[in-house]
Amino acid sequence: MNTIAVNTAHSEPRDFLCLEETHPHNGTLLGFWLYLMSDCFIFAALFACNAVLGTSYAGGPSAHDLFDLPGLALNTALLLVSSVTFGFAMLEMARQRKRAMLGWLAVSGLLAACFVGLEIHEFMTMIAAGAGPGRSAFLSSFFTLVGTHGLHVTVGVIWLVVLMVQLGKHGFTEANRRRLMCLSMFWHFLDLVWVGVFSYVYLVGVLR
Amino acid sequence: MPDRPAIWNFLLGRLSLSSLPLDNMIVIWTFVGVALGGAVVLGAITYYRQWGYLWNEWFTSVDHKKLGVMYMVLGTVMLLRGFADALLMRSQQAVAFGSNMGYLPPHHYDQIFSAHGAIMIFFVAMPYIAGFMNFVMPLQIGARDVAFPFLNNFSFWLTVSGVVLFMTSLFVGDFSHAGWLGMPPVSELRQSPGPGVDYYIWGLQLSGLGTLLTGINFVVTVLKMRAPGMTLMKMPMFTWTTLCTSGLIVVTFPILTATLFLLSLDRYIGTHFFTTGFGGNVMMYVNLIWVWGHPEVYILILPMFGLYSEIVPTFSGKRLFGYSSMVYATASIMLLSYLVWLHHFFTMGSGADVNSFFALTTMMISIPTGVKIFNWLFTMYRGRVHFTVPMLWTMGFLITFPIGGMTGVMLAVAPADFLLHNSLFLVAHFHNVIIGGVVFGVFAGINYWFPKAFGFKLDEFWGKLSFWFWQIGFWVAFSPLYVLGLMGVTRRLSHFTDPSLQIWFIIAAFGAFLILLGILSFVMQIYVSIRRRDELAVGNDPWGARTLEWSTSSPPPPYNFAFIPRVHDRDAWTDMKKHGYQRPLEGFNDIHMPKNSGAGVLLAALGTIFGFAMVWYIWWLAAVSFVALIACAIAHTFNYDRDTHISAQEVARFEQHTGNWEPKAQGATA
Amino acid sequence: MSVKRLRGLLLFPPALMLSGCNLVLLHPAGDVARQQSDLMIASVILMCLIIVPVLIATAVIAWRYRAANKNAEYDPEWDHSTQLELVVWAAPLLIIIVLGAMTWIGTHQLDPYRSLTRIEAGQPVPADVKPLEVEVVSLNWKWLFFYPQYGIATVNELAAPVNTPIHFKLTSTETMNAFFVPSLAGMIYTMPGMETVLNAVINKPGDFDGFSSNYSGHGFTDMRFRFHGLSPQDFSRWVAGVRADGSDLDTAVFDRLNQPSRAEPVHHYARFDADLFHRILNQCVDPGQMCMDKMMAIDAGGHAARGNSTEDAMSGAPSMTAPAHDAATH
Amino acid sequence: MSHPSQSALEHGAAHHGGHDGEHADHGSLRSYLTGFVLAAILTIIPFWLVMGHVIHDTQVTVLVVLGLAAVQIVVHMIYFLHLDTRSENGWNMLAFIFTIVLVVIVLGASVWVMYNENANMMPMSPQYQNHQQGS
Repeated sequence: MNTIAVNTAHSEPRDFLCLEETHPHNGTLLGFWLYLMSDCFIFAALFACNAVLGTSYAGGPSAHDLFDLPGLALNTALLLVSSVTFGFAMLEMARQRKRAMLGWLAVSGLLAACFVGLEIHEFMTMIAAGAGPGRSAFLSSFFTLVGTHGLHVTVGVIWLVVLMVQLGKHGFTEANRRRLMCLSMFWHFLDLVWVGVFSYVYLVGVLR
Repeated sequence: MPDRPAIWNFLLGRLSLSSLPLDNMIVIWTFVGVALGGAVVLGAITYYRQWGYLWNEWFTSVDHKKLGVMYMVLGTVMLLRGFADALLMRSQQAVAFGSNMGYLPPHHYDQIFSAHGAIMIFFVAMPYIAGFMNFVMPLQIGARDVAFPFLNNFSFWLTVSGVVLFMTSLFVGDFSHAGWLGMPPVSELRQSPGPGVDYYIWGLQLSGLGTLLTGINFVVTVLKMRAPGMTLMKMPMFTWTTLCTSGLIVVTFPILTATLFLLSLDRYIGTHFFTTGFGGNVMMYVNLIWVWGHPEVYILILPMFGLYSEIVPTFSGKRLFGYSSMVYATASIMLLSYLVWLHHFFTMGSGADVNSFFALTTMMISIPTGVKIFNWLFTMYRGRVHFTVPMLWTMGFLITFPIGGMTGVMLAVAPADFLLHNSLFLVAHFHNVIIGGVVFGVFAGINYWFPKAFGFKLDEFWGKLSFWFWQIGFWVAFSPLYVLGLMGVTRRLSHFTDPSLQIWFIIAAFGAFLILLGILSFVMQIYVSIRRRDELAVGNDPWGARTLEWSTSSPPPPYNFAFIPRVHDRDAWTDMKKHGYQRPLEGFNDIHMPKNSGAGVLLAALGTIFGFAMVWYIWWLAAVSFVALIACAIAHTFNYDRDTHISAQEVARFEQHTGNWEPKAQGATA
Repeated sequence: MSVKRLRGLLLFPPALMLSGCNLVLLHPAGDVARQQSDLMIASVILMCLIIVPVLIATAVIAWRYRAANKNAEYDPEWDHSTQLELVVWAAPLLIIIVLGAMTWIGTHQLDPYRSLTRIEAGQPVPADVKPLEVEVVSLNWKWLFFYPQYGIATVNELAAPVNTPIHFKLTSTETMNAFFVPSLAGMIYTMPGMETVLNAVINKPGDFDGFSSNYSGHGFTDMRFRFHGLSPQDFSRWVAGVRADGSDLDTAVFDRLNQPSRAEPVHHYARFDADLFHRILNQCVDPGQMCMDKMMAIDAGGHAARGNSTEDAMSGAPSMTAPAHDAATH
Repeated sequence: MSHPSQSALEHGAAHHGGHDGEHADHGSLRSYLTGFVLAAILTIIPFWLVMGHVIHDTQVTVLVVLGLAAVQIVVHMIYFLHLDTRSENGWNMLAFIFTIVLVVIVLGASVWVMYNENANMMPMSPQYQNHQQGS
């Protein structure tokens, strides 16, 4: 096929055709990025609800009455550290060191699991004190927004476990590397949403 | 819960014999009809032993062309359902005057208009545009498939899941009576304790997820898989509008998902987002649903604008006028569509500043839209216009749509909207743009691309008949509604007292009957064309068209292009023809293609069961199907073997005979 | 040929319109509706400046450049003209600028919250005229009207003297409706727990249709009432009539009224509990319920207003179902 | 691969980057640690502001907290998500900007609209009281 094409007129087929087989670029990472962008809008809707309904306590407890800021600080720290440890895992992947990578992944997963555990504990405490999601519009929007984020983290942990099995089985195949990069984006994205949650829902919540 | 042993309540939730609408003769006869028709179809498939063929070649197919065709079939089936609802409403309104209460009691009538709206938007218009984008876009950009072929199949089956839930609601339980947008407080548990709203929510959640995946899929496809040489400004207009529509889907459908999710939380676990007490705020639902709802109508119309932009140049034998204007117009419509949603509730009391801001943004959208109309006219100007069936539909659009646009701007004038909001004038307006823009576009597109999909043209006579019935029927059906709107008649009424209005409703019903003839002519057109397919068979490029999809054979082979095209000009195929392009007959390569997969069908089926279980509060089934869904999804990710290839000999055999690709000869794709 | 037939079709609806039916939105009897209607007509005329030429051009171009006409110019490569594209963008832009300016002004002038400044064109509201106050409640599925200045209330019947500004305050018990008298003024939503406002005036005596124009459930179709525009004398007579034949509207009667019903006949009430509308609006007709305004005052006060400890706030939480005095004791 | 003819050199934008998707930036130890330190600082400050009641004016505190959150989001974007104008030929960045613009529209306009509606209609709002007095 290494013939030279005619420059003057497009009369031969090879001007109009790629005569050798080409492989289109893989779109998984871009596609996953777009999925994350769409997820932003789910959170945008929930944040909007929180902004509008955040002071509708219906005579019930307010954010100031309920929120435990030291606990929140611990939660935030867990998530932030897990973001960094996940980053370390990605660095190990770049160096093709499977065991170290799996180790960092396990640490990240454990931290995230602790985060979810603490959040469930927080929810249970509030519900037990009579401040469940049905108490007021404020609490509905609080539980839904924080719960949706927590659900995402849970999904992330399950995904992480599945991926660790797959990485253990098949190693650094093209597909596995791509999947890990997607999960990494997901992981950091959730940390990013959490910045919005702790700043707006909790910190601004107790101020208003 | 029905009065029965607890075990039954556990097993069946709130489902019981009384959930079946055995007291409603209309529903029973419909059920008998559907059951008999379904039995005949299923029996015929079994008798002719076509199940294996359907499963292997269609249901599990990841081929974008086959998925496109299946979307079109789905849209057409649901068009019949949605139109049956329309006929019921039109005939009820034509007779229900004075002492005659009509034949539909309000609780039934309310379900019908809710179902009509929801079905026409979600399960007619959306499948149709998804079908066009699926079939046409990858061919236009010279790609072999979409970026995520399996997801594409999964999206389709999720849409089917939604359809199944909606159709089930007809015979088991009832449907939502809260309008097509499920507005609280009517859709809250207190006023809709039945399963209707839950059917609505879960049907839309499943199909909405499918639509979102389609959107992501197509954006990536357009951005990543264009043939070499096809820069953004060399993309065909339809591809441009596909990109913009898919982009809009990605940024709006999550909002629908979130809003319906909040409504379902209100209904299932007693939160207070949109309730009247405990600080809930109904206006927030109205606000959020329209944040999705307004871009949605542009999601519907943009691909049609793209489609007209393909048809007009083709049948004018001329390049599209003002291509870059068209691109900028499309992009600005996409952005602006996100800034106008409040015009759906000017009368809710937001105050003059808010209202006038959104009135102005709404009017601004008419500028790029107007530009598009002008550009189509200038494309025809100094052309050679052939009035084929697709072009006829386009002409119908060019005459009808501007009127709808004008009434739309009238509604955007906020003070005028205080008079016209929720009136039959509004109903006439959005039917004017949706029928005149979307439906006409769908038929134009079907007539235009049918020969590409099947290798033969559609019958002209029945096509023209269908066009004229639709065109005349539309005006007869909806002009009276404009008049009634100006007489101050509001929408969604099931009975009238003022006898002077009746004549208008009778005219409108007659118009609906004409449209029915239009739909039947279309069905007839398909039937006749299939019968006469040998006479109507055409070559690869029957219209003298201009874009890449016409450079391959009709129907295209599974791999679309034996060699990926190189693009030098916007009208790539015209450019190739002009330079005496000849199809190569040798030197083929092996081609990698994705494998078919049944996982999409399985996952969507589990999703449907989950939705049904949630609707009827069958908690154990919901839990089981949900866990199964997750487990299957995870199991699916363990399948790394997703590619197959078509050998060079196989490709050569097909290309050298440029005849139709026989399914039996495929081998490699099975 | 097809195009000609299409044009014929286009003339069909206007021809029918001329046949004389009651297009109430085009000649309403109230000044507000009239101004809204004028704006609507002006917008149509403005847009016709561009729509009509486009429709004609469509027909002419389609006919002239039909494939059969070999005399017409054919220029298959002509796809761009900067001047034409400038015109194409500028023409709609100009129209929208004019229309936008009209809309901006109109929207502010005709804001339903704005008190009326005129009774009719060229006739400002006299300084000494006090507007008629009407408090409107949409129930499932009927309309309840309070006339606080006269101490009377009606169901499904509304009356007002001509050329007197009317100040409506509207709310709803459960559903979302829209209060609409097409002859009088544009519609406005009525929503539970919220109060919307409408200012209007009726200029001609007459008997007009009023109804809900936002779907609110099964009885929505019958949610209609008559609106009487009356001369001042007739209005006084009408008020006297209601006083004479009306009964009492107390909490118990209201609770009965609040039960869903369809096609409710007209009721007249000669007396009503003074704070009934306030309690309906604040969703505390039942004495056991805490009024929304009170609850919102507590909410707005934040944590400080509600005592200092979390337990206090939670156990004292009043709710729509919990008796309000419970909250008061804390 | 045959040599491209002159016009074939105008490749689609999507085809410039080679195997762009496969070798995305994984960052470096340095970038993760920088990100971590910055994020930690940007988290500690708002907590300190709110828990320690440092600023008297609540409004100012709210604005500072939100401003710091915005900065931290940018930090995460750069150091953890490695968003730059080169990844995926800039499409990631474009999609992100588009998303941010629309999210701001959705949040901002929703809050604006709902604020106006609540102010006009909810019992107890200042505007409501004005209407009461005005009537």
